[in-house]
Amino acid sequence: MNVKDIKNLVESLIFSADEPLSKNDINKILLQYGKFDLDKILNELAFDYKDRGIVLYSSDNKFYFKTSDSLRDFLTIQTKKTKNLSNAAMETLAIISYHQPVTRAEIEKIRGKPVFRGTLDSLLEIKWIKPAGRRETPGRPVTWVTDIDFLKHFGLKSIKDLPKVDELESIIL
Amino acid sequence: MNVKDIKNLVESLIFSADEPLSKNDINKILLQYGKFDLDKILNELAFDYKDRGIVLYSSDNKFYFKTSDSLRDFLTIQTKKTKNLSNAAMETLAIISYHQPVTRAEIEKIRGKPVFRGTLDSLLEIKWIKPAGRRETPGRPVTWVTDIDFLKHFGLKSIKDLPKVDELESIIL
Amino acid sequence: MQLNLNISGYEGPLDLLLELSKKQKVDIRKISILELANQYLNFIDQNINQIKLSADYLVMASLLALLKSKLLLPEDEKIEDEDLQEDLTQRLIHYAGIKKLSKKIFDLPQNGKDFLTIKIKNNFTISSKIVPRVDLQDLILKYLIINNRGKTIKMLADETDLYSVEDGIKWLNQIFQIKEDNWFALFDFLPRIFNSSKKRKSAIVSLLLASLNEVSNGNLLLNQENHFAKIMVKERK
Repeated sequence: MNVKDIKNLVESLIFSADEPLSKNDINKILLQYGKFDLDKILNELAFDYKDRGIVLYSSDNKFYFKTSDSLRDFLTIQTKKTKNLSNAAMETLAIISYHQPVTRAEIEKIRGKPVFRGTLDSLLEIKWIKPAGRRETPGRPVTWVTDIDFLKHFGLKSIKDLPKVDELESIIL
Repeated sequence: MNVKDIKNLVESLIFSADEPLSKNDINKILLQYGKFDLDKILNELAFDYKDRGIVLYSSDNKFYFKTSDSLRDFLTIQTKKTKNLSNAAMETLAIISYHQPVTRAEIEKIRGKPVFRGTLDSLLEIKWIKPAGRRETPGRPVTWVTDIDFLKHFGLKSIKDLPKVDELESIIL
Repeated sequence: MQLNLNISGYEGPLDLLLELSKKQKVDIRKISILELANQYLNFIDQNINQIKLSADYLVMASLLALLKSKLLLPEDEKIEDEDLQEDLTQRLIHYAGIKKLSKKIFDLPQNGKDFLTIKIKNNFTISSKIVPRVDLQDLILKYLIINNRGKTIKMLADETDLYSVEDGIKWLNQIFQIKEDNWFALFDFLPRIFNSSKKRKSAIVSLLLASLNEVSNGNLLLNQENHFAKIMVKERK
């Protein structure tokens, strides 16, 4: 298999995968055809799509294609589906995304009130958060982190791309 | 909107549509931006993707993107059946993961429904559960626990990382 | 200062404090905790009679009352309590930041609204092994559902001692063996004493449902003059 074919293979894999693919996922498949410089292939692909209607994107270092931001105003007309989350869920999400990994007790401390029943459930249900091990403190509480679907939904490459808020910069939980 | 943008819009529309799009479908959307030569745009797009990993196809005069047929020769990986776990298997798995080690009779008691042998087999087959010794009660029933592939699939370090019910305070009924 | 706040609109004491501090119209870093405490306590005072204030609000109120009393002390005794005030200010600033952040997140372009992720048909498969499409979240939610189902069953099992609609129909039949052709108050025929109020409620519900059932079958007439008036019943001949 030549380099051109491998590039096409990678392209079609990313296009047709059910979930965003990590380099590791892709390399596992390429392995049977030889050794290839996957970084170079991905860079080339990204370049090929740079000015097109769709772009190669990654969240959490997992690759997928999405429609180009430049088309935002035109595509908005076609669709309408948005998530309808409660205020409590939105605040909880903001706390988890900014402080992850974070325990429920810590979320409650920041909000100054108990986390409403079902709030974590609603975020769990849309797969924006997931449990991530336990904190080694008394009670060993579960900690929560955001999941890739959260990044994907907001078109973020990584959690570091989240909007910043001045007030939060200097404060340690 | 210039011709380049229109081409990008058409490209992203075809890519992101749930169903193949007819020229009529596309023209309806383009209409609000002016008059364009859709045939020319589609020809150009088809040309752009001619040698790539994905190709612009049309059948029944409806347009869609598909992975390139030329790649099929390289990939002799077996056809995939994206399988969803049955509800019974999901429930059984959930109970085993939270109550392990647990006997089949105990699973049935928690589910309030019988658990058929085939359900356990399907989980056994994908190595998500395994038998783990016998319970020293009358009949010495086999107990079940989750297997290593289960942890791997769900990205858990240990089964203890699963959140407990009281950590969620669910209101799901 | 006139405060017109509806407590149900606020997601907890910090939210309310934030609103109050906005009314001071100064930088949140420079708000007067003393003034804030006054406003908050005033708010609690005004609302304590009409609304059941949650424990959170009262805890916050007592914390602010404590702060207020300390702040009123002579200068040289204050030093040790600056921590407390500092902590509250920091929490407020932080909470304000989180609220802003949550809004900013949802102002970002969103999948399905501002862009779409692409998934196209393939001619082949990626994995050689059949792996079910189940996420950790699916598993946890499934367990929550099972767990809740268990609770419902248990609750019903505890309450087997209550009356059913069938009981109500039985009573109605007994009543009409005595009474004929007259309107009479439906609930007058219930025993006056029950050993639990739950049991009494279930008796009322079962008798009412039974009589509604008989009305729909064309056997009974029901009449009620006003809201909360006695429900009158008569056999339909």
